[in-house]
Amino acid sequence: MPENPLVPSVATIDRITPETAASDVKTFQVTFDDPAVMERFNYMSGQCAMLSMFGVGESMISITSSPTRRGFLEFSVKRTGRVTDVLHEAVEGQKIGVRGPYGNHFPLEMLKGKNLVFIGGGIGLAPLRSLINNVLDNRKEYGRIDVVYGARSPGDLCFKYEVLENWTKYENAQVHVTVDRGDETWTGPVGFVPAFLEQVNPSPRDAVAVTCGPPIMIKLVLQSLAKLGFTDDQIVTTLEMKMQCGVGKCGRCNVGDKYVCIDGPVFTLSQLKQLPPEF
Amino acid sequence: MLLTITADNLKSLLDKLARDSLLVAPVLEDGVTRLKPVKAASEIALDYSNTATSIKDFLFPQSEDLLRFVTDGTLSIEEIKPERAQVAFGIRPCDLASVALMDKVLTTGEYADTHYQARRKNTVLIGLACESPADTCFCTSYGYNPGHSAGADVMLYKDGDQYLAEALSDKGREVVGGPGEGLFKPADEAAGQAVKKAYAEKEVPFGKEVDVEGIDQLLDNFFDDQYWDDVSKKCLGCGTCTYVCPTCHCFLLTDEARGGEGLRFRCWDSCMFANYTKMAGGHNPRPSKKERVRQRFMHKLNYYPHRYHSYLCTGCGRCVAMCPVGLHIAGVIKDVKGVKAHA
Amino acid sequence: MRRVGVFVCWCGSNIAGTVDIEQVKAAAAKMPNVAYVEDNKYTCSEPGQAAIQKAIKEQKLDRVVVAACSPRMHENTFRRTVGGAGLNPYLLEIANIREHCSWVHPDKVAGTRKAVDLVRRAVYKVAKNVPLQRASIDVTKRALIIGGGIAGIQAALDIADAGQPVVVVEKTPSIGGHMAQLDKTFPTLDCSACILTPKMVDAAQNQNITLMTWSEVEKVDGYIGNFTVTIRKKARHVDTTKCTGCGICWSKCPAKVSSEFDLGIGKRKAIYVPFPQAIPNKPVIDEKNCIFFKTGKCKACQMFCPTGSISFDQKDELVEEKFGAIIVATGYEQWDPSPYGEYGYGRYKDVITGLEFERLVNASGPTEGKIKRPSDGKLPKDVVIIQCVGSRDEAKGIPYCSKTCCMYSAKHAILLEEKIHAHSYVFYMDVRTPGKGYEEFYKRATEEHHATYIRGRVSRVYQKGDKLVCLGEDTLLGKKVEVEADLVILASAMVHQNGASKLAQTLGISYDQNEFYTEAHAKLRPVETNTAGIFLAGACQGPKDIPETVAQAGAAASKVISLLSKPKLETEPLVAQVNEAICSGCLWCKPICPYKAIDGKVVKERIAGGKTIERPVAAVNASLCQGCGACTVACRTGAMNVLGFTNEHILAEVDALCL
Amino acid sequence: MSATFTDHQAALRDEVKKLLTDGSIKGFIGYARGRDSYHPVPAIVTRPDQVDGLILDQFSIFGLTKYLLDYIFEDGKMGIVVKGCDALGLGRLINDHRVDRNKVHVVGLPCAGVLNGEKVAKLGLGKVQRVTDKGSAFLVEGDKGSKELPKTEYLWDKCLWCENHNPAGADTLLGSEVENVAMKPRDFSDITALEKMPSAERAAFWTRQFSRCIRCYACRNVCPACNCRECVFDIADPRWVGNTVKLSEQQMFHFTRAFHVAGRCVDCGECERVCPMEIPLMKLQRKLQKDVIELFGNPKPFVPSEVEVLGQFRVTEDPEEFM
Amino acid sequence: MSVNEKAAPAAGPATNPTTATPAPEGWEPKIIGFACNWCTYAGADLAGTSRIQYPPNIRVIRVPCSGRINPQFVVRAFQRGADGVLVAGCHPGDCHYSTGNYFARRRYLLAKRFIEYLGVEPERLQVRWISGSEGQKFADTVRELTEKLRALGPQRRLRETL
Repeated sequence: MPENPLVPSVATIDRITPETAASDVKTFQVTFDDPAVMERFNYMSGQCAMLSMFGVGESMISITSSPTRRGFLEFSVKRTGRVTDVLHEAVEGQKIGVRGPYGNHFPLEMLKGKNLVFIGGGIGLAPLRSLINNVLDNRKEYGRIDVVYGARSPGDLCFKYEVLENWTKYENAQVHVTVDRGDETWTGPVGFVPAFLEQVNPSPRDAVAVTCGPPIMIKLVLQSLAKLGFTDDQIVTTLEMKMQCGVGKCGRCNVGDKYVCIDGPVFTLSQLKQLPPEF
Repeated sequence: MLLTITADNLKSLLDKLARDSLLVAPVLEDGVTRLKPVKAASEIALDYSNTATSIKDFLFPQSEDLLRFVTDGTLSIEEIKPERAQVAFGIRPCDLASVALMDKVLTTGEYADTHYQARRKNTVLIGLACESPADTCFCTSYGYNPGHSAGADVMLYKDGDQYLAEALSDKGREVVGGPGEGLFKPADEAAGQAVKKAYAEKEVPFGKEVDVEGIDQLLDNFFDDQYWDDVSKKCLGCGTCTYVCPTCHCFLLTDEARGGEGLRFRCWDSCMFANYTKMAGGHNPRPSKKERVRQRFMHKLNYYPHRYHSYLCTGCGRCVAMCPVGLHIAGVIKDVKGVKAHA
Repeated sequence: MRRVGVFVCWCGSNIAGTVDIEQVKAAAAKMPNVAYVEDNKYTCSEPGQAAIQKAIKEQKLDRVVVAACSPRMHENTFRRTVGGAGLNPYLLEIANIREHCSWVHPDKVAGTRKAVDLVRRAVYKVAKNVPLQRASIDVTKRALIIGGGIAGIQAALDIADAGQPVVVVEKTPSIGGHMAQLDKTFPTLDCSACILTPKMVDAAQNQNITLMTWSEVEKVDGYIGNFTVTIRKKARHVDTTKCTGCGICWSKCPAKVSSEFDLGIGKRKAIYVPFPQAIPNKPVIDEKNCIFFKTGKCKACQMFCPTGSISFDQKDELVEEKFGAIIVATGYEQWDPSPYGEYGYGRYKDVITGLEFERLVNASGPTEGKIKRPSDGKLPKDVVIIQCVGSRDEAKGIPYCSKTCCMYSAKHAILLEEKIHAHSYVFYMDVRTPGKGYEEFYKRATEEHHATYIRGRVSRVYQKGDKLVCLGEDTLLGKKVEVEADLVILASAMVHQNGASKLAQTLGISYDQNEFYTEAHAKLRPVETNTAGIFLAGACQGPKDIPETVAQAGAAASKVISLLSKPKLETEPLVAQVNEAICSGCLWCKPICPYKAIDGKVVKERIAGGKTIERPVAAVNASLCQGCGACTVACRTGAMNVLGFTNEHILAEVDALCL
Repeated sequence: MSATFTDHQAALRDEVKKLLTDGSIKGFIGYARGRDSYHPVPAIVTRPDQVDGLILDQFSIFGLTKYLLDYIFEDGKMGIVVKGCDALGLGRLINDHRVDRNKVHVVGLPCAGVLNGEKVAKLGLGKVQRVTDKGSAFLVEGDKGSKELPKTEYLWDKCLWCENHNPAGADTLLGSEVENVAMKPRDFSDITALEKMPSAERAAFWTRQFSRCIRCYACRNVCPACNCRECVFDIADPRWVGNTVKLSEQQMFHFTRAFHVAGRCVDCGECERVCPMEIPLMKLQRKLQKDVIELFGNPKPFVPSEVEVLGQFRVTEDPEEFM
Repeated sequence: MSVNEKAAPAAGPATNPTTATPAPEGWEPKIIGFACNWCTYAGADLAGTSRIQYPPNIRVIRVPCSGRINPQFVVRAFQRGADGVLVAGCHPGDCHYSTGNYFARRRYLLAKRFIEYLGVEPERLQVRWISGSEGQKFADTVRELTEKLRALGPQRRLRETL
């Protein structure tokens, strides 16, 4: 394990799964080459890791696998820039650098025993997937589970197997899926996530809502949750900001005096309201 | 224990230090005095208020190698450790104070910056009290003073044609007792204390103009103030303030590859640059000068104090002197107080 | 990661002889993105190409590097190969390890090292290649032929026969060119006029052919399929629609000047047709020599013209025409042998050039075919013919062989003997007769017509009484030779047409150091130029005899026909492209573009805060752009790029070569 | 003796107040007092109540035109005060299609030369009370002393050879035009001296200069010719110049910046003036100017024109050295 | 990495890279050539087909036109360790694109002087018009440049290695 926290360890991409029809989101299953590093890489749902494409740079990506399933890490990555471009061109067996885990995590203690509403949009489901699988792996410890998930089109839905089949098999768990625009194959609901959420109408009683997705969706989901009667303490969400170091040194990802990389990315809405409204 | 050293002996000491290790000292070159490695004491400039850039250049260099990688088919990563020991001479009190502020960020918390740590460990700081503070200096506003020695391993105070010296750490004592052996003489304690006191009480005129008191709290509810809009308009968006600042420590990581080999560097970055927060998809959470200017001053005067309980500024005055458009922290402090006073 | 396949060609021993193929392969295998390496004896051969296609499929290659000969040679070949295997043809790069390496660096160690570098360059570059698509543009179904000699006439007839309209621009008053000046043609000795004039008439009568004589090309804009050509129709002062070519005007014209067509041996009038069979058989007024233009008085021709065709006010006219293709058939000039002071050309009237002799021996020439020597009109008995006058003499700036002189000199010897039983002494350096029936023809000259061939050069010609004494050396016998001749014929070199380089610049085609136009490939593209849509026919490309000229004209015509018969043209996608996101719209690229392919446009964009703004950016017209990339350097920010030669490509290549 | 800038201060304030009040401009770019009398700083005011903060004095050197880029996508006009040299910078921005002249209200400031605040500050005259133009000198009266300062010594270098004392095409002119003559001919002797050095010595000179560079980009940000929407140095792919401050990258940076401005530089000298490390950046630009003048027969390459020197050529007149 | 000395440390002083140090044993100059496709590249091809030998020190990058050759490419080549750079295109008047080389001529008249001004020996950047028929000139140019560079030694002024 490198002494310098900025130095990644070598890992191998074992499997690449295209998630979307356009392949602009892929899930990379990764293991560290050094088993000791793998062993020590203890993470919690909601945490991130810095992926290195050497010669191009690094990108902070949330870990989408659940810590309950050990031995590998999964990252679902949307192709958005230079680093993710080359990551998307990677082939199975290729070596990359990984360092982390970074940041805080979803407050499992706070979720225990509660009814849970997971609200995700597009690739925003990635960190939630870690949490949802984590929760499902300890199904008894939680109440009713509703997953509200939307994407722009049926082709943009990620983790289709889990979303459409696997998660629905669990007891007292429901998955509600919507798309902004349907197509000839789509028979499910059509509409934006916030409005759809209001239709699903989850009860705020004994519930915690966890939401993750594009900023505009989060903004509207927060409004809808408020309408549904969720208080700020019942809402957990994540922030997204440019990062370089991931360890609270490089200075750029702060909102107020909080660094998203070490103090975030997970905040309750009441915590967020303590912070400045912008970065 | 207070010591004295003659100017000639100091030269001998510096010559020795330059010979035995990397000696960094103020050098006057093309009208600019800045810290540079020197080979002999004769290269050193002593007639300066402060150096153009600070000791930061040598503890947290503008770019430094972090690791070497080889990617031909497989991947190997070789961590690079910082270089050899160095002695820095002529560090002014404000810069000595800045080191403590940098330490808080880079060596505390869950993660330590091992490069910085190693450099800190391997650097002897020889401070030099200020004889004549510049008209841009305002260290006293933060409670520092021209004789402030905290952070120095050895502190020197010019006293007539000799120097009063004090070794303040083991590293400092090693210098005094090692290469400095025979060059220092014990000082008269009382006279020495008087010299120190004179430095500590030396007037810093601009410091009197800048009243920092309570600025951190004043800024707690200032995030949305119109002021940021007004003041940021003249910002040129260059990185001068951040790069000459002894406490600004933002950085980015960058790779450079030639063929299957390459290096990853850590380079200074500046919150004044538009690209600083620009994300991969093109979205920029701090899209205009307003957000960026606000960030810089809020960070120094509010966010950092919240986290680390001191201001991220030592009043060195570099930004006051060098900002091409006169948008500097002393002005912002005055302005905010003014705005708040009028509010 | 890419999956690049590297195919190293031996080119028989051409590459493998001086480059260690195994070492190149081993080095290539270690380069980033390289997934597969293979070598082939001849990569361009069918099995070689098949191997590439097989590897693309089996190895799932997404990029290909061929290390072989120059990309100027086989880039297109391999693009097709790669395309045939389902890859985009532009995902290919060539490493030129033959012309740039194995053929010039005999040191195998250094050569191999360089070959590895060149392969690395290609590997780094190809990694940055992206699939490119060809675009299609319209084709103007009309061809322009510059030059109305036999090459131009033949090409025009062939194109017209295929049903495509064609315009022939000829700078002299008549089509026909040099061939019209010739008497007999080797090796068959049929009369030049007898075979040429029917073609001239055909050309004049063909509905698809427009002849623009006394005209010159002034300006050429545009690009393949879409040339816009400005043609200067020089003032003829004769209304060709009214003129019947009756000849009264020139018989009445009082101004006599020496005839260019007869090379000064005969005279013509100021209003004239260059030769009796001229097409169009309508005169022009030579302003320089016309008495009216010189003095303001005369107008005899106008007075006598029965059709009122003559107008002294006519001015040059500039017409703009659109063409899809251009054939350059501007021919050659005969070199003026005056620089050879020792031969006395210009000093002694009876020293003449081969072409002058053609006029002298021609039945329709100034002497009506009687070979009267210029000085006194006597028929010569002994004639010295000197070959290689100018040709193959670097000192005279003509390093090349003019190719036709050996044959026409033999022809002259035969004609002299046949017509007036004169005896010819032919001084030669080598006799070159590669051509069907050529060697036999030369044999006839020596055996049946008793020409005396002397290997050696004439060192001096001087007058002795009414004889011209030719001093020379027979290098075979190693003896001095002295021949007293009545006439000396200099087989002077064929050189480029006057103004060839200027026309080349107008057209944007290249020419060699002898100012002959350069073909796109000496062997494989002999009638194309490097400028798409412009073709070459005849001696403008280099010395040629008639059969060769006619063959090339046909070839050029067939290229034009196939071009014009396409409904649309596919364009090279290697053109400039603007990254609008970073373009400032400063438009400094615009004045740089030689094709006027860049203009400004306005894009709408949402900026932070949600506002929609409009801003100017540069826009490239991809069908005008030829991909030179001069604009890219004017672009400070790098928003302007040339596909296939992007900044990213070139920086990667520099990096690769500097490793 | 011509009026000093300070003489126009009141008129400027009145004008700006009027323009802001009647809504013809939405903001004005001018000067305000800096940390002392010698360092006026840019000021951008948007409300009439801010106008009294605007100043004009004989030290007002800063070329303000680059600020116009902050407003190109906003509605309404910006006002700006420009001297002759600044007007060239504005011309640069307009010719580069970056600024729409119709969206700028130009207040012209005729200028007989600007005092070099850096130099004058060192004289210890204290807070400046008054500056008077004495023809060949400025009389500077401060609270700690007064001195008559010869123009040839105390003006900025560029002012000495300035041939653009009066800003062309202003919407409002402060005062009347001043005599437009250069105090001395444009002087390239420092460039020639550098050219004459042996390669290695010259290399050492530039190495020393560039090794001071901290890559703050102040030179770029102030330069009216460096007006790209996205600067090449900020573009990550392809990265022309690395982020590290290795000497070769510093040199690539300065080569590239200088060459991008070649034939487009308006000779305002702001890059060199704002450089916190005192790198003699104009020695790069003026070398290029000198060569442009000598090679392409363009006597004034610093005056923006329809097509700049590198956007044109002359077939036969351009020197041919590459045969 | 190629034959090279270690670069100056990232922090602090830039050591003077021009301080003459002798060329390493077996050092051979590395020349990057930028050649326009239509003339110089063809000229180099002709040198090949004519078997005109020249030193193997040059590696040619093919570009459409000399007008495409950004002076920044040249500096980049020096930065990456080229000892010499050849920029070559069609003779003036012969440009396949009519005018590209005229722009190139202006750019390189300036750039060549400017690169020299920064302290690079003038011999290291060679700009030449070499036509498609001048295989011999191409070979001669490369030979001449190689010999000059051999005499000058390695280029260290702009070079940087990782």
